[in-house]
Formats: sequence, structure tokens, C-alpha cells
Amino acid sequence: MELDNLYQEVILDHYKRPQNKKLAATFDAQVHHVNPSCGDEIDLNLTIKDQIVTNITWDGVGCSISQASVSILTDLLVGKSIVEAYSIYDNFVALMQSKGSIVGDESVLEDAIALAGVSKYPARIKCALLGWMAFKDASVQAQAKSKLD
Amino acid sequence: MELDNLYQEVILDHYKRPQNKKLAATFDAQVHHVNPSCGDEIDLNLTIKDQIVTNITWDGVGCSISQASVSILTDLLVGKSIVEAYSIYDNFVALMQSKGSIVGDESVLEDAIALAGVSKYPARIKCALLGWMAFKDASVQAQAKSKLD
Amino acid sequence: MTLDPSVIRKDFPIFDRVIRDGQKLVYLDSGATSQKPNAVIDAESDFYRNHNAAAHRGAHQLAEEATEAIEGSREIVAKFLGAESEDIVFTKSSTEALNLIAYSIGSAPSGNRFHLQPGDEIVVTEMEHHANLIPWQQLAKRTGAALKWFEVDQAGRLDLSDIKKVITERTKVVAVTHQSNVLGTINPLTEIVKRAHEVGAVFILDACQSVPHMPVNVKDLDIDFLVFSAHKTVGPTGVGVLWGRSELLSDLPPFLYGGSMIETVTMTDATWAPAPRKFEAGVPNMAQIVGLGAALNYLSNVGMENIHKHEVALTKYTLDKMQEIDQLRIVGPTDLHLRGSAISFTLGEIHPHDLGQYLDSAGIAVRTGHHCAWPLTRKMGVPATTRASLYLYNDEADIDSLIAATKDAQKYFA
Amino acid sequence: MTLDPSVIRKDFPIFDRVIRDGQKLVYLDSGATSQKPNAVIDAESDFYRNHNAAAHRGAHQLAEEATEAIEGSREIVAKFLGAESEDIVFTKSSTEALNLIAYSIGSAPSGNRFHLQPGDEIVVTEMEHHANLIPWQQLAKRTGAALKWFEVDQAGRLDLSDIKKVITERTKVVAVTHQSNVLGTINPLTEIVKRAHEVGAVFILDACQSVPHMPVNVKDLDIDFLVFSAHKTVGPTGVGVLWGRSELLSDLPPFLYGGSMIETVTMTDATWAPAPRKFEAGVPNMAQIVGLGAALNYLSNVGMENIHKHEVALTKYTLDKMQEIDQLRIVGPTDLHLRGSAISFTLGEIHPHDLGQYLDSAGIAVRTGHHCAWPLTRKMGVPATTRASLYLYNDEADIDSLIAATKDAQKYFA
Ligand SMILES: Cc1ncc(COP(=O)(O)O)c(C=O)c1O
Ligand SMILES: Cc1ncc(COP(=O)(O)O)c(C=O)c1O
Repeated sequence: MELDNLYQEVILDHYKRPQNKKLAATFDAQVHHVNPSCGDEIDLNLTIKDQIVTNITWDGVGCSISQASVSILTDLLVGKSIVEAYSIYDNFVALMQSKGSIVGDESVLEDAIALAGVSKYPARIKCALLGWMAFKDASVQAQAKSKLD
Repeated sequence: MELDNLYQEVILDHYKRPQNKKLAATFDAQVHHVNPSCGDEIDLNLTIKDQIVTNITWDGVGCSISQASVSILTDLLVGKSIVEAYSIYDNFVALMQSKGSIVGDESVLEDAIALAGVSKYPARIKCALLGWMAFKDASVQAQAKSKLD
Repeated sequence: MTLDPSVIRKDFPIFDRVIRDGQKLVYLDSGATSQKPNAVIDAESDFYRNHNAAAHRGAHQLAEEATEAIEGSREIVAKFLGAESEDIVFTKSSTEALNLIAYSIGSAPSGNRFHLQPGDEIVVTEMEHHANLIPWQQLAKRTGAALKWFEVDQAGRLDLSDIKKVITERTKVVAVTHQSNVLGTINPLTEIVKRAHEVGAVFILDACQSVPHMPVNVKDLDIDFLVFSAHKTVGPTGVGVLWGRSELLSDLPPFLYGGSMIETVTMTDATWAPAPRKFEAGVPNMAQIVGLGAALNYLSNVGMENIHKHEVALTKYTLDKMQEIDQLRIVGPTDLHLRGSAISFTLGEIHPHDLGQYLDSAGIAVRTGHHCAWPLTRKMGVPATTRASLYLYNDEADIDSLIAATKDAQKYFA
Repeated sequence: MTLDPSVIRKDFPIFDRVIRDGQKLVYLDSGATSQKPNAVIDAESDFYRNHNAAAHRGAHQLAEEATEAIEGSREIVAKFLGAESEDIVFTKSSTEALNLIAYSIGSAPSGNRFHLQPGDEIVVTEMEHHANLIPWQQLAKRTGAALKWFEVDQAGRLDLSDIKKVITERTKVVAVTHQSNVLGTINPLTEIVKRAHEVGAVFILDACQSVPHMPVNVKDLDIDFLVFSAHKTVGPTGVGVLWGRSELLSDLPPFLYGGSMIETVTMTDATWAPAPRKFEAGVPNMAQIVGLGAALNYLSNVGMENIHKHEVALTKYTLDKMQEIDQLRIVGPTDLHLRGSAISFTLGEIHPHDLGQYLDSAGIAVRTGHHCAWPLTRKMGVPATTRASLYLYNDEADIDSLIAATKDAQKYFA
């Protein structure tokens, strides 16, 4: 079934057992993002220590794609340097916007590669990106704050 | 030529030699009307004495249809009782809006019957009616004034 | 006469195409936009091919024909609503029509019947589409008037129990939807209109979801303004209708300024033509206006009563079948009393977006989300719903497909 | 490459019809609205027949296709103007686009770069179409800003001699037409734009009469906003374009409120999506947007340079022939320097309405009147003019017909 390309096993797993879905009490930056066209919402807390992403926690409501995507993101980015994290972010956004024209680099994207099928469903790209946009926004805020400190 | 139905001899005559085209110094009502779609303008002065239209004078710029129509109107309505004048007015408006479906009563409309062809050119009906609307407006004002006197 | 959707569908060319690799199109998204019959598509094309010129602006034959074409449509619209031609204003959409009223009220100077000031009140409901909510929020902010609203209960009905407290002597504007695009609820207008007029307020009806689906007569309803969109009424995109009572249109200041809406213009000032011209600045959306005329003629030929009856029967069929599905919750009235054919629901833990995607893969088009009525979905305690919305071309087979695919989706996402 | 109007005309079905009992259509009224090629008519029909659904609003295949169709058009428009897609806003017309800018500026709160207050100045010209004059008159009245203007001389050119006095440190907005729809004058923008930017004003270009006729690149012109109408650009009725600089669109408050332009909505408040979405409330005029894309592709295939050259040559031919007619006075530049193909004239004592009617009886469509630029015709000392306006499908034979019929009219009304 064509749809199985979109709803890969990995995605449904993350959707049913989301990782890090409990907002940590301490954080460097906290953001709230919404997807106005469908009403999905996410809160995301981020901690960066010595240029390393040390903690990402979140809460939110949304479809399997948006929930799985942020769950995968937390698994993938925690422990990475901010430079690495941005590189993965760029990779992921490019994959999403590719309309299926690129397959993505599994060695970089790991589980996030399972979201490749989304790129063929234009209306769902925003779902997959919701958590990533929140992360990017939070990381900018956290770094700005660390400069002030 | 089809166009000759529109531009009857009588119309071109009135256009070239307009009647009563010189504003009288005294009047019961004075109105200014415009045709916003083409910019035609008319000033019309009216005097009514004992329910009789005693004087209509005018000035203005406009196409042959609008100029001839008001010229014909002045010839036709001066000397008529206001009741008769309104009846002729109603007759004329009905003829204009008839889309060519009625021929008009020459015994009532006299020279104004020459404007019958206008009813087949929707964009020109407003031209033919400009002076008549001004007359109607002025007559209402003049009567209102005579009640106050 | 009953209506046969399989015959109707032959008039709508889109049903000749297939969806997602060869599946039949089951279109259950007419609440968002309706499909178009050939009569409408051809009317637009014919205008371009044979009569195109700037209406109201030329003395040549094409301009005359263009003018007659759009004025003919104005008469069709007027007749369809039980109104007079001079009271029909063409806009680009209901959204524009509602903004027009709100902006024009907002520019009414003191002394004008529409003038608003602090202390005045504007009343809407909790079930309004954003297009009939945000313009009033903004008008309230601009003028200092207060925005108030009727609440919606958990059955999806307006709570009118405190109508005298909601609509008061201070109320100047009451703007209400005829039928909710989310819940399918048809609002009981008589009581609200009566109360609005009792306090001297104008009553504005958002008829986007009623005019396409049932007979609507502005005189019977005793309302003051009405708006609807052609594209939900088997008509073209890019055209909407504003109807207003003659004397109100005449007092309402204009909205868009430009060509064809003026009486005189100097460098510093301008005066206005009478309505409807006053509200129709610029070269009109002529081909779309002509298409709208063809659309209403099409609907009149089928018969609005027939369409309404057909939809009521199909809604009953749908509600019955849905209620057999485990974990399916209908968001909106479950009975047929004052209920239209927009049917929103949730399905256990399955997110509407995922359900919608699954249905799409089976060729079924529904809408998911907050349906541009976010305060309402929030009030109903759901982040989003799935909505099936029916029209004259839908039949029981469409509903059977929807029900079967919905059950399959439950397995898929289990 | 030169352009062959007889080949072009084959793409425009309206030229297959006849006028007033069997006469060939000589269409010289493209300044009011242009004719449409099959490619445009078919693009609209095809959208309805095969892809119709509410764009941006559904997760189903038709909605995806509708979204792609209109976003594809946005890219075509952007490329046509040398702009970015995100900076293209679809409206219903130029009239709406100009009103949008004026209303949005009018609602900019203090602190916003667009905020206007007494002491500020808005600058237009005496040759503006009502659509680029009245919105600014009204904005001036609403905000207390002063309206100023450049005058037009008897040759039909802007008098820029006192540019520093007209555009001053107080000027916030300068709104100017690229080409006069009456005179045919093309305005020298460089100097005006430079001065506007020098004093920190935004420069708005009414490109209704330039975008259809010559290459226009927003970056080269260094302007801030531009508007044009599809229907004058061989495109459908009911759609216009607003282009704005990214950072300006982002600061400009929205205009029409409703669906799809929001970020979040509660009963009392709302926040906005980024541009262009912020300015596109409601279900878009989708079929028309798609048709506009097809129109610009059509023009690009012919080549805007070719069209421009063709029109310059045909304008020269027309001006030359006209100047041979006794009592014919051209209202506008008689040389080709900075001159487009809208040619207004008067003919002795013959009223334009009568001349237009005579030409119509010969199958020739021109426009007569003040052409929605009443202050300008007044300034030029004429109550009205007759206007022949040319486009890619016109040729010398059309002009010969015009000239011959004009001479005949002189005899007829002598
Ligand atoms: C110079 C100019 N500006 C504005 C307009 C208004 O365009 P529209 O009527 O398409 O809104 C026109 C056309 O009528 C025009 O020629
Ligand atoms: C109830 C209601 N009001 C207003 C609108 C807005 O209509 P449009 O988008 O055609 O302007 C809609 C449709 O989206 C609607 O369903």
C-alpha cells in the first residue's frame, strides 16, 4: 500500500511511544509552536551546555507525523554538538522539501529517514517540520541567552 | 444604416440647434446633474406657475443624444401642466427602458419619439435620460418650494 | 421529485477522474468548496470567448453584452434570494463581503446610523467561521465597541437562554452564521433576528453554508444583510455576494475606492454612485459573476427543496452508520432537527490528520483540522476534527465507502 | 523576432465572432480589458474539471493539486516581475491591491513604520486612475495626513520641476502610475523613486498599464510595491497582484480578516500568518490565479520585448495617421519618447460618445469618457476623450479601419 511509505513502522512506534514527551523543569529556552492550518501545538524545552545539546523535552498534540518527528528529533539530537545538530536539521529540511527527489542520508538522519515518505505529501511537510522549527527557534534563543550569561 | 435609427434627423437638428440652451436668470429651482460614466453635465433652471411649467432653460456639455433629449424636453414640456408633464415623463422613461419592445405614442411624445432608437443601445439610455432626470428633480424642488411660499 | 446523484454527477466532469492510482473520487469536502457542473465552466468560458469587454465602461457592442451578462446574473441572484437586483453587490468572496460590512460600518461618521463608539456592542457566536469573527474583533478594537457572543453547548447548539443579556439596548450589530461549517447546526434565526431588531441592531447572516443547501429567502428571514460564496454553491471561485436592505446599503459608506463607484471626483474629494455600484469599484470579476448566474440556475433547475431533502436523508444515513462505529464521536447535533449536512467527528486517539490521510489513500476527500473556527473546536474540547460534508452529488455509496475506510483506518492505526 | 498579429489572433477565440451584423471585430479597448487566449480559458476550465478543491485546506489529493496549482502560478508571477514568490499576494484586482495598501497603512499603529499622522504627506499625480487616487484621498482624511500631487502639463507629461517641494521630508507614501491609461505617457520613475527613498517614503507603482505591455522588473525599478490586474494582461477577470518588498509586507498590517491568514485565534483576538498568507483571507480565487499563470506564460512565450516593440511601431503608425485627420487633437504625447499605446483624442465638436457609437457601428471597439481619471481629463481641458488602446493582437489594418471610420464619422455628424 502506497500509504505504508508515509506511515513507516518507525513512525507509528514513535507515535505510540513518544520519547522525551515530558517537559523538563529546567531548561535554557522554552518555545511554543503551532501549525495554524491544522491546530497542532508543541511546547519544547531545550538545554545546551558547552555547545552540546544536553536535553530536549516536549509536550504537545498533533498527528502521528508531527509527534513521531519530534520524538525522533529528541533521540537524534541530544548529545550532538550544536553544529552537528544544525547540519542534521538542514539535512532533514532538505529531505522534506525534496518532493521525493532525494532519498536522504541514513548515516546522518538515522530514524528520521523514516519520514522521507512525507516529502511526497505536501500538506504533511509542515507536520513533520513542526518540532524541528521549534528546536531551531529554541536553540537560537538558548544561544542568545548563553551569550548574555 | 442601422445607426440612422439612433441618430434620427430630428436628434441631429436639436443637437446642432439646441432649444432654450441659455440659463434664465430667474427660476424656482436650479439643479446640476452629471452622468458619472461619461462625464456629461447639465444645469437646468425650471419655473412652475399655478401648476403649469412656464419655463425650462439649461446649459451643459454632452453627446448629441443627451443634448438633443433635453432640447426636445424643453420644447415639449413648457406650457404643460405639471400633471401632464409627469405623464409624458413616465411615457418617455418607459420607452427608453423598453429595449425596443414598444414604439411609443407619438401623440404624447411628439419629437421625443425620435429617441426611440436609443432604447436598443443600453449604454446610451442614461444619455437620453440625463435632462429628464434633471427636470424631475427640479420639479420636485420647485413644488416643495411653492408649498413653503 | 427526488434527486438522483448518479444523474447529477454526470454534469460534474471532475467525477470522471480517479484518485491515488485509479480509485473512484468520493468527494466529501463540499463544505470547503463544491465541485462545478459543465454549465458553470462553460458559462465562464463562453463569456471570455464571445462577450468579453469591460462592463459599464464602453459604448461598443461587446461592452453592452458584458454589461447585460453581469446584470442578468444580478437578477438571477436576486430572484434566488427573494431580493431586488439593486440590493445585490458582487464581491470576491464572503470573506470580502463580511469585511466590507465591518470596514464600512467602521468608517461611518457620527450621525450615520451605522456609527459605532465606545459603549456600543457587537454580538457574534462561538461557532463563527474566522471570516465572521475576526472582522468584528478588529472593528471592536478600532471603534472601542465591545464584542460579545452567544456560547455553544456540548450538543453543538447556541445557548440562547440569556439572549436579553447578550443582545442589549447597546447592541448595534449582530452577526451570526446560518449553519455552522463544523457542527452542521442550523441556528434558529427568528428569535435572534427579532431580538436584534427590538433593540435597533442590524442583523447580518453568514449564509455560506445555507444558501448552497436549502431555500433561503431574505424577506422571510427578515434579516438586514446576507453573504454567501459562489464557490460553495457549484459556482466559480473568485466571486461572492453581499445582499443588504436597500435603505441600509444606501446609508452604508463605501469600502473599496476606485473606478465605476463614483459620482464625481476631484483631486481632493469624491462622491459616490448609488448602491450597488458604490460597492463595486474596478472592472468587475465578470466571467465569475456570469458563472455564478449559471450555477444558481443549475441549482434552481434541480430545486433547492430537492437538494435539501436529499441532504437531510443522506445526513440521517451517515449519522446512523457513524454511530455504529466504536469510538467515533460526532461533534455536533446527532439528531436531524435544525441540522445540515456538515458532519464533524473524532475517532478515538486517531488524529484527524492521520485519518484524513488514510481516507485520501482510499480516494475519499474530507477535511481535517479546526475548519477556520478555532474557538469553536477548542470549546468542543477537541484540537481538531474530521469533517465529511455532503452535497447534491453524494449518495449512500459515498457514505458506505467513508464508513468502511474509517473502520479500516482504525485497524491500520491500532 | 517580430510578432505577427494575424498569428496571435488565432489564439484568441473572440476574433472569430462578428460585430453589429457581420462586421469584423476591431478591438481597440485593451486598456479597459484585454481579450483572452485559449490557453488562459482552458487553464481555468481545466482547474475546475480536474483539480478543484480548497487549496491550503485539505490533506486530500485534490487539495494538494489545487495548492500546487496556485503556488505554481505564484512562482510564474514572481519570475515575470523579477521577484520572490513569498512577496506575491493575490487580490481580486489592482483596485483591491491599492485599497489593501491604503487600508493597511491606515491601520498601522504608532511605532509601525507605516503609521501616518497629521503632518505626514502622501504624494500622487494628476494623471492617476481613480483607483490610485481615491484610496489615498480617503487615507489622508482618516489619518490627517496631507494629499499632494505632481501636476500634468499640456503635453501630457508630469511636471517634476519642483520635485523637492512635492516630495518632502514629511512624505511617507508616493503612489504613481507607470503608464497613464488616458494619455499613454510613461512616467520617468528613476528620479521619483530616488527622491521618495531619499526622504524615507515608500514608492507604490500602479503598473496596470505597463506590466501587460513591456518588461517590468521590480528590482531594476527599485520600487517598494507594485500592482497589476490579470484581466488587462490577457488573463482572467477577478484576479490582481500585489507585490511588495519582503520586509515591508512583513511590517504591513493585514487587510481582509478571515480563514487561512491567521496564526492563532481566540474569541477576542487573533495573530497573523506570515505574508503572503496574511493578505489572502478566505478560499482563494483559485481558477483565476491558475489562469493568470497561463496568461503570463503566454506573454512570456511571445516575449515582452517583442510585444513592446510591436506596440511602439503600431503606436507610431497610429499617431502619424491620426495627425493627418483634420480637427483631430491627440490628448497626450505625440512623440514616441516614453509613450505607450493608449491613445486618447478629440475630434472637433463631435462628442466622444457619438464618435464611439459610430465606430461601434463599424465594428470598432474604443472607449469614450473620462476613463476613470476625471481630474486628468478636466486638467487637459476636455470633458471626455475617445481612446484607442492597442495590444499584441492589433495590426495596421485595425488602425486603417479606425482612421477610415473616424473620417466617415466626421461626415456623418457634419
Ligand atoms: C492605470 C490604472 N490603474 C488602476 C486600474 C484599475 O484596475 P482594475 O479595474 O482592474 O482594478 C486601471 C484599469 O481600469 C488602470 O488603467
Ligand atoms: C460559515 C462560513 N463563513 C465564511 C466562510 C468564508 O468563505 P470564503 O472563504 O468563500 O470567503 C466559510 C467558508 O470557508 C464558511 O464556511
